[in-house]
Parts: sequence; C-alpha cells; structure tokens
Amino acid sequence: MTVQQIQVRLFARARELANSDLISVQVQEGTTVARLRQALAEQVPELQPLSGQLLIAVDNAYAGEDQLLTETQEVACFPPVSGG
Amino acid sequence: MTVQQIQVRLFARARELANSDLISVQVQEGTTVARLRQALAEQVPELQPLSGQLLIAVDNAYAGEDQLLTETQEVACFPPVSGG
Amino acid sequence: MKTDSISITDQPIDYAAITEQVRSNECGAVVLFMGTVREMTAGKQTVALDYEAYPEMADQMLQQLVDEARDQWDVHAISIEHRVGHLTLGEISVAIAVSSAHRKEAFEAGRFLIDRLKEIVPIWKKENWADGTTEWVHPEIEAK
Amino acid sequence: MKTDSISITDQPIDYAAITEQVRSNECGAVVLFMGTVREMTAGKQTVALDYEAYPEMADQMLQQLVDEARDQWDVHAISIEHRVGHLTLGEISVAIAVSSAHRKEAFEAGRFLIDRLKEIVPIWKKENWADGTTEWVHPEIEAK
Repeated sequence: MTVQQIQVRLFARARELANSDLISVQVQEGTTVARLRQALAEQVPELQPLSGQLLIAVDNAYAGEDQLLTETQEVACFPPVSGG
Repeated sequence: MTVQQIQVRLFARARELANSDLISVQVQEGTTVARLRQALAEQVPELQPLSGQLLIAVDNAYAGEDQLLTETQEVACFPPVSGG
Repeated sequence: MKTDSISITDQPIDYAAITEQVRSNECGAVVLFMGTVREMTAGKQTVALDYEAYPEMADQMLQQLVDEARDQWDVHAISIEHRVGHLTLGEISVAIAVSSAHRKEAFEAGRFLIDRLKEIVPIWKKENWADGTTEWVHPEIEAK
Repeated sequence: MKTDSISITDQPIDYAAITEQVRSNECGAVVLFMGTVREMTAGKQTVALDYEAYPEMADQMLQQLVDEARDQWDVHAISIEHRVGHLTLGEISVAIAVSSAHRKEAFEAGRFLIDRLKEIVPIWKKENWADGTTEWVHPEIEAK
C-alpha cells in the first residue's frame, strides 16, 4: 500500500507538548481517523500525557473514528476545549 | 364611632379615572383594607372600570384585606402593575 | 464586595454604567437584561410608551427582589434601573445586571428579577398607539 | 432584520458594540452574557489567562451554534465575540448578545449559546497562577 503524509495542526497543550503547531504523520493511504490516532501515538510520543483525551477535527468539523482521511483535507488535533 | 379621613394616593389608570393623584375617603375609625375598598367604590365611582382589579398598598407594601388602617399610614390604590 | 444598586430614573438608562457596577475580579460571569420599547404588540403599532411609578414603593419592592434573589443564589452584585416618563421606540425601559462567580447563578437570578419585577413592582405603562389612541397596560385586564 | 455576527478577536471586547448590534425596535428584550477573568478558582489565585483558538474551526462552530439557537428559539439577532491572547483579571473573554420580541427566548438562547460554546468551540485557556506556574484548563482532565 502507498504511504502518505498527513499534516496535522496542533493546538493548546497538544501544541506545547509537541513543541510545534504542525506535525507530519505517516499513514497508509485510505486511512481512518482511528488509524491516525494510532500513528500519532506511535510517531509523536510527546502527546502521551493527552492520550485518550485528544480530539480530531477534519476540515473544521469534529471527525468520527471511521472517517476516511486524504492528503487534501485539513486535519487538526487538540485537547478538550475550555473557552468561554 | 368616630369617622376618619384616609388619604389615598392613586396611580396610573386609577389616577386618570379619578382625575387626581390623591383622594380623601371617609371611613369608620379602625377600618380595614376590605372596608376601605367598599368606601372607595361608594365614594369614588369613577374607579368602577377597575373594580375588582384594584390593589391596595399600605406604607409601601401590599396590604392584606384584614389589615387595619390608621390616619398616619400612607395608603395607595392602583391597578395591576405592568412595568418592565 | 460590591454593593447592590436600585434606582428609578426619568433619564435614559446607561446600561454600560449598570453593567460596570456589577463587574468584579471575583466574578466569571455577568448577565445583563434589558427591556426595550417594541414597535409591534399583538399586531398593533406603538409609537411610544409612558411609564409611571409609585417611586417610594417601587424602591422598596426592588429591594425586596434583590433580597429574594440573594436568598436563592450566590450572586456577587445586582444593579437594577427602571426608567419612567415618555419612551420612544427602541429605548430602554429597564436594565438588570447580575454578576456571579459562575454563569448559572447570574442567568437564573437575572431571569428571576425581571419576572418578579413585572409581578410586584408598582410601575405601569401606557401604550401610545400609532392610531393616536392610548391604553394603560394592565396584565389581568388585557384580555378585555 | 439584523444579521447575526460572530468573531474571534485579539482586541478587548466592546460589549456595548455587541449589544447595539442586536438592539432593534422589533425587540422587547436583550440579554447580554459576558465571561470575565476571575481571580480565584477552587482556592487558587490567577493573575492572567491565555486564550488560544483554532480560528477557522471556531468560526464554523460558532456559526453552527447560531443556527442551532435559531432552530430552537424565535430570536431577532445574535452577536458573539470571543477574545484570544493574554487577558488580565476582570477582562472580558466572551460576550454573547441575543435580542427577541419577548424575554424568554433571549434568556434561553443566551444560556444555550454559552453552554454549547464551552462544549464545542475550539478555544482553550491556560491559567497563569499567582505562584508562577501555568496550567492548561481541559475540562475532562481537570480532576487529575
């Protein structure tokens, strides 16, 4: 299978832990949000303190675990929100 | 029994109907709010359109029907409120 | 600790001043309610409202409402101002500001205060309809 | 008919401007909610909060909240502004104004909007405690 790079924007504590606001994660083509989550855990161990808490958004909307990802989508990863 | 005069302040539509913001009502000494109501109906027939709706306040508080009245108290009579 | 404030005024209401009276570093929430003069009521057009108060008693009743709100909610400060006189469309007839540590209390106390104000505070309004007639608004006899 | 307004800003919030955006002769009620930076949280002293947003998604989520509120209540206009950056004690982090013909809708929609904002809009705050430490606030992991 073809490997692809997914760019993931990070925010708040996720950004601080990874010390970057944009990381590249390597996944199999046709991957899902759930598999991206696994790849993040393996390739960006700095995020471990937020393990199980991280939310994934695709194209500015919260993503379901089975949602398929492509390289052209905007993907973001962040902790539970605390605005207001 | 001694007759006494009770000064009654009027507001809003009651004031307009009576064409006065202060009227004098004649009652028996030691009268109650309920008797004042009767005296008002007899002596100020202009208030008839508000009959049954009028509220009585004594010393800036809503008065119960059995409350006794004296000449030194401030008495007021007005329709249901509609502020806000 | 801020003190509460209640007033009846014949001047335009400065809602920012009312709001500033309740703001504090002790609070995470401020709720401001304003009543404004609405043009259409039940299909009839208004051009103005005249408000009349029994000012001494209105002060007492407003103070009673503040006490009732404080009995029920942990609020930091309350400020209430009600206007009297001739108000044209869009003008503010009443402003109620409540501050509290958390939002629940400010919302609930604010709602309570305006609901109760309309029940017990001796203030009355008279509609000036667009057809030139006037009409006192009295909730219990509105159906007539 | 007024249009709704949503914005994320790094400038101080002018709540009077937010309020004026929703006022109208068609309305009898305006409710303004403001979140402000509170000094004490669970016995700990804050000196400032840093707010960070995912701005593009926050705009989308705020628009979704406005749509949800309009599905549920007959409101006239909604204006929401959320601030980001470094906020000191007492400063306004969020302002939500809602106008409607009658007060019930403005209160209920206002409460709904701030409750939902705190659930879904991608904005985060970091406490700057008085002891010099900082801490991201994340509701589900606060208990740690």
